[in-house]
Amino acid sequence: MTATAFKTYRPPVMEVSEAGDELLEVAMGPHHPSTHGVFRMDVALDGERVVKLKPVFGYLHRNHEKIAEKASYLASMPYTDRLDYFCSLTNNWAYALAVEKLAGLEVPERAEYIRVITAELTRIQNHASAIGFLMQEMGASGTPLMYAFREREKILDLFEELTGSRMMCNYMRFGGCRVELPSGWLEKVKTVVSGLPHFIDETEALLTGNEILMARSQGVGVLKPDLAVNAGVTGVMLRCTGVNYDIRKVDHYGIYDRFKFRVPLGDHGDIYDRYMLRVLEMRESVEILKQALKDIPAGPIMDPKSKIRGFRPKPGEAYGRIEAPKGELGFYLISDGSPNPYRYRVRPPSLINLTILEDMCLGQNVADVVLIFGSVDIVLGEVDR
Amino acid sequence: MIFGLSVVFVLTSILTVAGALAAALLKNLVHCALSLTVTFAGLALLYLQLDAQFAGFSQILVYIGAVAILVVFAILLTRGSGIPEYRSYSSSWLAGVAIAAGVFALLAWAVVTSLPASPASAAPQVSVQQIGQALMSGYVLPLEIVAVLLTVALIGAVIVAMPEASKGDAK
Amino acid sequence: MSQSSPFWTNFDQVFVLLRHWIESFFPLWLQPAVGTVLGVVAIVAAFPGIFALTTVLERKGLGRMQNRLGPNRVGPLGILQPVADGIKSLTKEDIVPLTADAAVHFLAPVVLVIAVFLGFAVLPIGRNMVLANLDAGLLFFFAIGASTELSVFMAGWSSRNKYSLLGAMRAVAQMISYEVPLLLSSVVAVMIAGSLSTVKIVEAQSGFTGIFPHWYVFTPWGFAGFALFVVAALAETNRSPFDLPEGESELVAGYFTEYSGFKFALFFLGEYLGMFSIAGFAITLFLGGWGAPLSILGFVPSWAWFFAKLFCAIAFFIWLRGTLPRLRQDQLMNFAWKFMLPMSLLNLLVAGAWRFLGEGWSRWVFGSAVLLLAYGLLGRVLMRHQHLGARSYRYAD
Amino acid sequence: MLGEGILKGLGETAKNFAGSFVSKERLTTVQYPEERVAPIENTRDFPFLVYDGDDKLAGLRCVACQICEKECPPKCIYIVKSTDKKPDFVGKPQIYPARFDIDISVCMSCQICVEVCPFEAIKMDTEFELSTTDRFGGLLFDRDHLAKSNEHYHRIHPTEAAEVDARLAEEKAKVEAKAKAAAEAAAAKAAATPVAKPAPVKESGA
Repeated sequence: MTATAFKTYRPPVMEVSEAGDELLEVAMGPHHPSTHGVFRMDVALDGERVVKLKPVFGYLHRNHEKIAEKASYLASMPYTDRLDYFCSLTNNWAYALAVEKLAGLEVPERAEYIRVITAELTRIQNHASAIGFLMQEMGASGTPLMYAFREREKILDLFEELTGSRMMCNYMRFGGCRVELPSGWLEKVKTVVSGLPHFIDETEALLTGNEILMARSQGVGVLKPDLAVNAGVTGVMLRCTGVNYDIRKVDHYGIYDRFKFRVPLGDHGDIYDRYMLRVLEMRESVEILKQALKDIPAGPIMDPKSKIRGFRPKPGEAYGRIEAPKGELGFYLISDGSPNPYRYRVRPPSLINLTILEDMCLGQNVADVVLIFGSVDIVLGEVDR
Repeated sequence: MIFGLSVVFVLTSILTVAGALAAALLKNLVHCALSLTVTFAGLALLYLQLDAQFAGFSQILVYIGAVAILVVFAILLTRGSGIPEYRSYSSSWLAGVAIAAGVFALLAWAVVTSLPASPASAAPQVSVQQIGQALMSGYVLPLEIVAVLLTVALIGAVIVAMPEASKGDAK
Repeated sequence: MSQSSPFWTNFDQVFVLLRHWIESFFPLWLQPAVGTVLGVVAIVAAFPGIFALTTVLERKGLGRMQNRLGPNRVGPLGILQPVADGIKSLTKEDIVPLTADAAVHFLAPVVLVIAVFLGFAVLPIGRNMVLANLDAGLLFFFAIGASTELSVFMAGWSSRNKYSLLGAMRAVAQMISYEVPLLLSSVVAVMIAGSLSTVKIVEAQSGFTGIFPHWYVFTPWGFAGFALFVVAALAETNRSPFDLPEGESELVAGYFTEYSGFKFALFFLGEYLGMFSIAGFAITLFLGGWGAPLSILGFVPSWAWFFAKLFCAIAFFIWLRGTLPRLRQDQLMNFAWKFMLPMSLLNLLVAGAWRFLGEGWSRWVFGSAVLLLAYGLLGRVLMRHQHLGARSYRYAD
Repeated sequence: MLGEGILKGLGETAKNFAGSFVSKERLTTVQYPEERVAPIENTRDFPFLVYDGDDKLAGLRCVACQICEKECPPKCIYIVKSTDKKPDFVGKPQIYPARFDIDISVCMSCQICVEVCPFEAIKMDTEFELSTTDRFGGLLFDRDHLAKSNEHYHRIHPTEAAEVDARLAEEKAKVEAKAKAAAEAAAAKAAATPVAKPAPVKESGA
């Protein structure tokens, strides 16, 4: 395109809407400041309103599932940290659960308690960060995000003390956990957990009653229950529409039956509900943590039958799923008796929750597209795998 | 003092005339609108020189603040901001010049005949207070009529824009 | 005037005396010109200095609000950060997009900064320290304020980039719709002070009853006017809850997307100076300009009070920026036309009633009752109409 | 009342603003190069080879069994076996790695190699300031760069190092006990048979 031709350059116009006026095509991303990682949305605007939205992802595809087919079961475990890099411990647990179902291993009591404690800590720091990022998109210049990160740092320090790394924990093994709790770790968890309600109250005081937040989020990006169920949406997005489906209660995996906790449900399915549900779920997680910390037994943390090397589960298939902070995270494994799986499939809640992004954004304002996308709370590592 | 006029007056009048000419002759519509704004600014300066502070400031407020933006928005919304392809000189330019000269002559005649015989006495010192008093006492009727006129225009504009908006929501 | 002793008056008038002393060196016919030049130099030096300081204060204040330190690497406590930012913006390459309209692209920041600097001409910084004591000073300020929209439009249109065009259209629409409540809420002070001249308005508020000053903000219509004026000022200068045009999360950087290097710094300067001038006028109209907050504190010089109040206003702006999320474009417009406008019209009514009800408590009760009632009703109707409100959540059984 | 929630939010940030001057809880910044957070014991960054005593090669525990090379998920370990042998900590002659490279630009510090190593030869270091200007050679650590003393291991992971040493000592004791038992049996056998013709040797204990 020569300089002169470039001078009469007019922005590409996708097509004319029925109203006859030209649609303004705007590509948001992949380097748009608000997308959570590399993700592009081709949005067609009629004035300020969204007429068409095409999500484009795959920029972060790392071929995780094919690599898993060529690697041993254990070698895939550190890669599961990189799926939803905000919640590595719940990813590990889901994969370990699937392999335990496949190979028929039992997990000792103490390991089950450790899994619940680490999973609930992960849930809290994930929800806190999700709310922080949502407010960042709304323009609150990072204050809620910084409060969330202040708490998240405490939790990540606990993870570093236990597993050796803050975000890439690689802690669960088939049949239990890798390392015994370091001395004094449980006391530190107790102090952090006792500080959490104060943080949640602070976030609520800062945000829940805020009229601008209400104006920007109530009635925006509404998701209908039937669409949510048909699209396979899970997690907070589904419970916001009033559908009572929490895998901790449905599947009774791990030892969640021993703990008394409630599942909050929303009625409107809009962004405000997603924000409030994340806050209420954080409070429930604190309750679970208190109960788990109170009666964690002593004992082994690893099933003696499980082998580190040369692990060859008997041929068969298994699907292990847990209630990850982002939704139902599942691992489907087919074993043919050899040390590496025949098929290794991850059910990514972020990707499936994202399929209905266009339905939520149609007719909304372009400023809200970024908010709706932020309220879904996705991580590109899990979407693209 | 250049041939009997103060330097500042000459400068502002040159600015105003240049702005007006540019507004007429430039090809790009938005450039014309911006040079029109320069003319408004020149006019405001002329008012201020004549010590009519209120007139000068309201000129800035009304014309530069509102009318200029209105003109520019109108140009943008009617997709006129592109560079026009057609030649800007229409064939019958001769008739144009003739009409312009006629109008100019009429205006010049009106200005010259209205000049007072003796040089004007010092301009009366008018304070904003007196303008307010006059508006509220002598000219209250015209003020109310203008107010009603503006409201009617406002409501008319909203109604004209209404179908477009309502159809949009109907989707 | 409690500070009768010459020392205090001299200290208070130190700048005025300084000016007269310098003027004395020049021939008589040149002195007024020298006086204004000195005034202009003072303003052009002082307010960009405050701008530099504000950039640091803003980043440090936001940091402190977010449990972290602000910049503290450049110079002690990060004080030299603006010097670093200034050098950075000066040395950065000034990229002009190929398709941009060069002339208008260049003129936009220039027009903005000129318009904003003109606004300072009528701002009374201290006792008889105002650059131009115009009879219609306030009208001049609003007239000049209205022309900043043009420069925003020029910037947005000339960069030929659809993001900046969208940003510019939004910014201009926002500024126009908030101009109306801004003017109407300031008319209240003009009605009671009886003059458009900023100096007279400040003098009208300079009396004291007991130790409390006669500031307009301590009257029902004054407080409502001040609140409306501040909210409209926030929107006028695209700050905190209304900083939509450069909403980073939506339109990258709004109308100054295509600007870099010094032109971008000029826009930045223009925005902050706009913030100072409008904060200065809020102080002049409602917070008693350079008046002392308590009669016993009269000894402190007048210009010190003005700058103290200015820094409080800046702190308030930063405080809002650190806390509040951003409003959407249509909500912003609704808020202007459906809440701010009716409230300011009502405020005019209350101010009128205040003037004619005469002394006594009746006008206080009437004023505050009407305003509180209107505020409550309008607020509820606005929230109910968009069915916003607190929600209760149920738990699965 | 409109604006009530906003005021509450403003109060919250004001509290944090004021708090940051008062309580450490409200000011979490650590000035990194000057101040440092207390090192956490279990931290793992990049692997290193452990050697006993003071000679890097002689005390090296690694016997180049290449289990870690096979098990490493991103395959960032490269081992070349040596031709000759050297005695290990129990005195048994073992092969040692002539070349042991880890490309730390590939390594994701997942410590699977530590888990699968039967000889406690490779452990995770806590050194993280490894940025270099040289993009290729700079991040490829060879055996000498990787080998670090057991004291270093004790310094960074005290409890874990203690357990490992205990296990090794106990293993060493077991081997010596067995060797001593074998030696006594051999001595007893030698003492018992010099009179008669040496019967065909059918030791059960070897």
